Amino acid sequence: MSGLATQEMDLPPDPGAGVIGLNNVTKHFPGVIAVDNVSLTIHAGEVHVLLGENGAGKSTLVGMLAGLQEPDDGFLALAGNRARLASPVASLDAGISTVFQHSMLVPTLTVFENLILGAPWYKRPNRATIEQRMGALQRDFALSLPLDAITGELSLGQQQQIEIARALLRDSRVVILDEATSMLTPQGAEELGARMRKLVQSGLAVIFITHKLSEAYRFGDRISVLKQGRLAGQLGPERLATLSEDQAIDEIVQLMFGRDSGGGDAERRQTSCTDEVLLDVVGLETEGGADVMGLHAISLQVRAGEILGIAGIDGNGQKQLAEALAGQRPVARGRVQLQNNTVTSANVAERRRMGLRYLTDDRLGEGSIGAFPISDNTVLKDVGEPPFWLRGIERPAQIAQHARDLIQHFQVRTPNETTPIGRLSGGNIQKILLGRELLGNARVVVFNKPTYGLDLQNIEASRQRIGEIAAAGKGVILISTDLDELMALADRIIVMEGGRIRGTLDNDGGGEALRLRIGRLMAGEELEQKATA
Amino acid sequence: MEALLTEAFLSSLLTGAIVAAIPMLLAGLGEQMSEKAGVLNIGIEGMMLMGAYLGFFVAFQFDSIWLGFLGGIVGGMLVAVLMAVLCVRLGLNQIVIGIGLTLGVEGLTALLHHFQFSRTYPRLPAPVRADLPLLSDIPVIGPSIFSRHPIVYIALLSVVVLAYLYRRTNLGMTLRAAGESPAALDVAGGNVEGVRVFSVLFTGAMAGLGGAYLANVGAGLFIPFMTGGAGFIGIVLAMLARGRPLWVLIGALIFGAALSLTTALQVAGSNIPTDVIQMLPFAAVMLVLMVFGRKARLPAALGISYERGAR
Amino acid sequence: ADVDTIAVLTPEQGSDFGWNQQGVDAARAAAEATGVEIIVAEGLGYGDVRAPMRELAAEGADLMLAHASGYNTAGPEIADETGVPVAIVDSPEALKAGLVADYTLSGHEGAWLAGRLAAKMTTTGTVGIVVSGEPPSWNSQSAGFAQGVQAENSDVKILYSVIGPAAYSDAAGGNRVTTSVIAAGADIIFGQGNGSSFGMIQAVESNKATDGSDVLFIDVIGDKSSLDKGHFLTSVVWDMTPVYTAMIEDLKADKFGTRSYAISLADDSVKLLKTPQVDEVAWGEVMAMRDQIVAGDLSIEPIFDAQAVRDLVTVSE
Amino acid sequence: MSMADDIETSETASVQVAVMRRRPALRVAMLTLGPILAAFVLSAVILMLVGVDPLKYYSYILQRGLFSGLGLEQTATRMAPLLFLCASLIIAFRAGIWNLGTDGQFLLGAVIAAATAPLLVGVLPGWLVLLVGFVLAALVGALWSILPALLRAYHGVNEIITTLMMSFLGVLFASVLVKLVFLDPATTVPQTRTLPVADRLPRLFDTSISSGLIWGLIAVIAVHLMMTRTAFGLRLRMVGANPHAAAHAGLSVPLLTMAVFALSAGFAGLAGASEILGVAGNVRADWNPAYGLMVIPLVFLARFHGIAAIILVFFYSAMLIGSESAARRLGVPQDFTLVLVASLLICLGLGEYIDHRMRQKEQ
Ligand SMILES: Nc1ncnc2c1ncn2[C@@H]1O[C@H](COP(=O)(O)OP(=O)(O)OP(=O)(O)O)[C@@H](O)[C@H]1O
Ligand SMILES: Nc1ncnc2c1ncn2[C@@H]1O[C@H](COP(=O)(O)OP(=O)(O)OP(=O)(O)O)[C@@H](O)[C@H]1O
Ligand SMILES: [Mg+2]
Ligand SMILES: [Mg+2]
Repeated sequence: MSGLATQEMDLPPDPGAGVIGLNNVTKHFPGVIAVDNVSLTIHAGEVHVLLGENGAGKSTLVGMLAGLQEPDDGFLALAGNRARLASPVASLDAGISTVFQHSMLVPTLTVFENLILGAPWYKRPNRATIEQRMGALQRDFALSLPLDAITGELSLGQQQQIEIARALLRDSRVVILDEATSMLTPQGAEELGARMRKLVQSGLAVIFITHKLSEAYRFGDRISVLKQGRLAGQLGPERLATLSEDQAIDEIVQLMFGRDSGGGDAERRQTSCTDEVLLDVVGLETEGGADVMGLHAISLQVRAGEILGIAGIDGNGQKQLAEALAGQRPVARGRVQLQNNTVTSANVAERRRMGLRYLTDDRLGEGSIGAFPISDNTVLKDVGEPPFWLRGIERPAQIAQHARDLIQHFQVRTPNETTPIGRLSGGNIQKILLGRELLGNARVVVFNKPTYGLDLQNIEASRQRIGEIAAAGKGVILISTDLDELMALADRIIVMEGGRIRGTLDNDGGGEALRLRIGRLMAGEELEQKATA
Repeated sequence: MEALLTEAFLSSLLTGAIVAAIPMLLAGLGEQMSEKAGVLNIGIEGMMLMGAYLGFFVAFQFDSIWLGFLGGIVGGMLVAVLMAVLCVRLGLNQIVIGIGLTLGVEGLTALLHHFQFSRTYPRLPAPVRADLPLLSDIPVIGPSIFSRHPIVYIALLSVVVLAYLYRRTNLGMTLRAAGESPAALDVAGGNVEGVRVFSVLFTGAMAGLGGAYLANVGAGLFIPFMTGGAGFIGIVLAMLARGRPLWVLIGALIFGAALSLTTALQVAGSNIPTDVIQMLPFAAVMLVLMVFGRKARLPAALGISYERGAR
Repeated sequence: ADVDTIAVLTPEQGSDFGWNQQGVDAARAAAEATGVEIIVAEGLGYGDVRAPMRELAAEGADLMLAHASGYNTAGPEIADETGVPVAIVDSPEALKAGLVADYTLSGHEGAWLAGRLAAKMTTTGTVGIVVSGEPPSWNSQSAGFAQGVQAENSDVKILYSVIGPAAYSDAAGGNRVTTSVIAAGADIIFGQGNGSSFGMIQAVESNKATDGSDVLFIDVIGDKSSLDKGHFLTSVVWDMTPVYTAMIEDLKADKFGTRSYAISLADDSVKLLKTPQVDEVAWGEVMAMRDQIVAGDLSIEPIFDAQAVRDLVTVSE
Repeated sequence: MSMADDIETSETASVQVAVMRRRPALRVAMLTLGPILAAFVLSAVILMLVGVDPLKYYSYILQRGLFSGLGLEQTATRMAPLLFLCASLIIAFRAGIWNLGTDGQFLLGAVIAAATAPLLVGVLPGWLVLLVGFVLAALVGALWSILPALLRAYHGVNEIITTLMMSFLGVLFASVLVKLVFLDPATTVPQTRTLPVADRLPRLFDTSISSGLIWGLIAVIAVHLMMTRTAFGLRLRMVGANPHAAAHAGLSVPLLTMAVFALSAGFAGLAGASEILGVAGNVRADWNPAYGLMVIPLVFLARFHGIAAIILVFFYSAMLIGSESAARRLGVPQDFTLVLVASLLICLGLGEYIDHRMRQKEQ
């Protein structure tokens, strides 16, 4: 704690200069200007929210502050003095700690080791000091961590706490959190918000990146909006104080997209559900393991034109369910029936041929092959099939044309179809995968977190497409951690917890009451228990 | 075959096992550090060979076997510097560069040997033995294990030192982080390149020492291609040891024993054809791989070069 | 036929104090003795030797000495193809008038004498044979040595060990195996190997026998006594000069390819080397036996088969 | 370990090559010829250190390996097994499998071809004898990779160690087979029966060039087209670049992995057969030309591209032939070619890095 107090003393006398200043910073990448002449000031005692659509340049800004990249033009200033952050070490020395969007912990090390990672190699780790300081953090920020646990075995939320703890242990002046809430439950996000508040109260500056506008409003003191690399506008503390949440969001959306959002929360979709059962799952079970959740007694039905939502905190078997349905995960017991055909033992390719599609949430890991051009990636699941292959021989012109059509139809932002897909932003990769799944004779489509990490505009477009799919008489399973999304799209919502179905609810548009019931189920409460209680 | 289990058989088995195990142990320990830090150091065979050559050259020129060991270490590290520059700094493919360096060193040392020693075949004096007091008097075990060249004890000691280093020090932690998640180490302020370069140089030093042992203690002179795959065996030992120096030692001893068994069985008058016996050690490794192979978890970033900010 | 140039081809450098050196040195000596030019092609490896042979033929060699058993398939083929006579080893059946002659060399008589000497001088009652491989000419010497030891004293144990894969240059392997054999009781080592012999010598120098005495080494083919540090007992030295000289003479007389050539104790093309370590009395007795062999009173049959060698040395009590 | 990432980098590298093509010819020439020149200079320095005139040495090699009729014939003949090995490695590397066991597969293929073909002469028509030899060699080569393949495909055991170990084992086993099983009873030297010169692969025209060259060229080009132009090839590359994506796309990663091993090892077996049925005629115990490891740098320098590999193999063979001759004339051991190849690898690597940096600077 004492460390944090002295930190405050060290702060520059001139608050106008801010802790960090970005002065006309520009960063080019092949073919794009990622950051274009941006000037920003980060003030101590403020949560500074960065907003912007996919590819707007937020991560690039973070990269420059974290010492991963250097600006091509313009310069950074620390406490008003021009400075270079040429490496992560320089950034850390300047008191900037970054919690990246993707975990930057070593999974095989213990929590303690991750906390002291980066210490000089010749120093003996001083356990007592760390323990003492962790005690202080627990008091001040409710951060409590098992020091000797293996990091990889902890939940994502706990892992994020380690990163935050690490930032605090370093006596930082600035803490950067890049899309830190996308992995968290609503409660987790709230806790993080409270922590950020405490941090700024103790005199630090926080930079917070999110795609969720209400979070920006609730947690932020100052909001900067980036658009295609440029600073589109800023809402300072004084201005924010005068706005209600809705007003603020309207204004932000205006800045981000240059148009009106069309009314805050998404409207609930008109249902198109029929009686025809397309997918019938009975008593499905899969083997669990040390780091995978097993499924128990999963039974569900999807009808033509129906969107079946699956809610649950990340890691409660949703992914396993999607994989078991797609044929990617062996089924221990139970039966899967697709339009009267039992497909329990069919493999991925056979199920796909019968019209079962699966959009993975792991875009880079399994959804695409980063080094391959976009064109190959658009036909990855149809290798050998006409019209792209004839008797096993590739027809490059056909594939290229198909890729160009897909790029155009889904408005993928890319130089051309020969670009390796790994170079696109997450959102644009997602569009290509979406396009790929909708190709041909889909009957039932399983979406796993289809809008995760997308910006508002793309989220809206994607949700629209999912609705269209259902309207076209196909069955949809929509797995999402975002309750708003489920409540906007789904006809029924299944809640999973611990690899089981905890309950199935009709989406009656019940608003807060429904949200609350889902929340209870997500926490593991059984429907019946609640009824008897 | 009745003659198995005689004192002669056991002595020759143990003696041979230790003598054969030491170079592989040194190589395996060296390789282990590289692998921990995420560098698959296939060039280790070349480092050993260079160590053997320079180790012998220096020992011969300065008439000092100890200077020779130093020379071996330097020789191994010279090749390691190339490996570090090409694979760690410049991020070139580790397997291909490793093989390339090994081939290059084979050619270079054969060339140098040809012009320097191939007419005269100078040899070093027989190396001294260090008898460990008391221990060396135990029958069978004593002369086999406790009456060897000091390098043998140094190699055994380094197992303990390394085990301590990996478990208890920041360096050990940094090494593991570099092999498991270099990006995480980098953003935490660690020096990925530095620690990887260090590990590669250490591998060079250990491999060079192993090579120098082969030349100076093992043979008393340098012969082209004399390492004959000991470095590759070191790679296998390191991969099977799951990061533990003790397991490298155990592996090296088992491998040494298998090699030595080929001699011991022959000495015992076994009638199995020699060529078949000689397949034993390799068959043993394959067996181990079949049984335990799936458990040989390797560092996640092994063999992958790290470039800041790239994905 | 006119012979003005011969060529000798060896797998390794002709400076190994062994097989290759003997081949090159003898070919030079024979060339000098018969007044012809010589092309030395050394270090050709154990792979495909056809390319250098074709080239030598094109360069005008009138006779090619293919001095490695690995060359005895390529040799006759190239002789057929180019018409240049080729001499090969270890292939007594391959004779072809005017084109192919064989010189299968066996030092088994010399090795037999060495065996007798070793059996006389061992103090532990155990001797060792260490070889880096099992080519026929080495087998015959191993067998000869073993027979000699047994003829002298059937109580002396003979340990036999082959070093291992690609062991010709495995000096460390030579050391390791020899160390093991010494640990198992041998105090005299009969060693055959190219690069690996140096490892054997190192082991002999750095280990004491189980009874505390010095270990002695018996070498073959070459004369390494210039490298000796007091541990050489003897060497079964070969000299191929008479063989090569006879070949050149036969070629000139158009008789090439009608007979095989061999080395023997009689013309000293196989002989034992005397070192300071040799016991004078024993040496005298062994030399007497040599004379008996030369006189034909004693004859030793060569054994070329590896399994037969192992049957000889296997201690079966 | 995911070697896939390595392959991925090489995939991007080949993308870079494509990019390079669009850049000024002069620069490309500089970036290719520069390093090659540097490699030769570096090797020249080493030659000078040991007292050999490098100019004399190089011109001798060129003259012997390339510019003399005899030399060119020998060069062409030497290419055959190397080409088959290139085919083997191109499949493996493009599919993300590090098959470092080609030496063992090569030798066992050679042994089986040498063991069977001479026995079949006279029983079967000549072309069928050769065909049987080649087919058996491919099967045996593939068989020898089955353990590493199973371990990799079903247990994820890294193939680098398993193939290396199987290679060591295979080399020994080949020797055992020659000494104990397929021994030619007519010779004292342990070797297989010899396929008569007349029954070997026919020679081309009036030269001593073995027609194995043609088959080797066909193999490399066929493999190149398979890997780049067919659905099967793309499937294999998918498995190599991202096995999770391949599984997600419905491919059977284990089966395809097995296929890669079988094909790669099969071609290594063919390489052995081409050497025996085309040139050597028999296998001697302890024979091991160790081409396998040697070809790896070449295939890599060729960026897994078939045509580039053929060109490199041609120059490398010329160098081998020339240096065999130079060994005798100039007293430089053949091992020097290893130095030259290693310097090439290092210099081209450095060149690529410099190019990479230069392009980064430009942006
Ligand atoms: N390493 C890079 N190489 C090439 N282009 C890059 C690189 N990093 C970023 N870019 C480009 O810079 C632009 C801005 O990227 P940045 O990651 O900053 O976006 P972002 O605002 O973080 O987007 P998102 O909301 O998707 O996270 C992108 O359009 C991208 O094309
Ligand atoms: N190695 C690279 N080469 C080229 N472009 C890159 C590279 N790395 C990142 N980029 C660019 O950086 C941009 C942002 O990438 P990143 O994956 O960070 O997006 P993101 O911030 O996760 O986006 P989203 O919010 O959509 O998930 C992309 O538009 C991409 O084009
Ligand atoms: Mg981003
Ligand atoms: Mg992002």
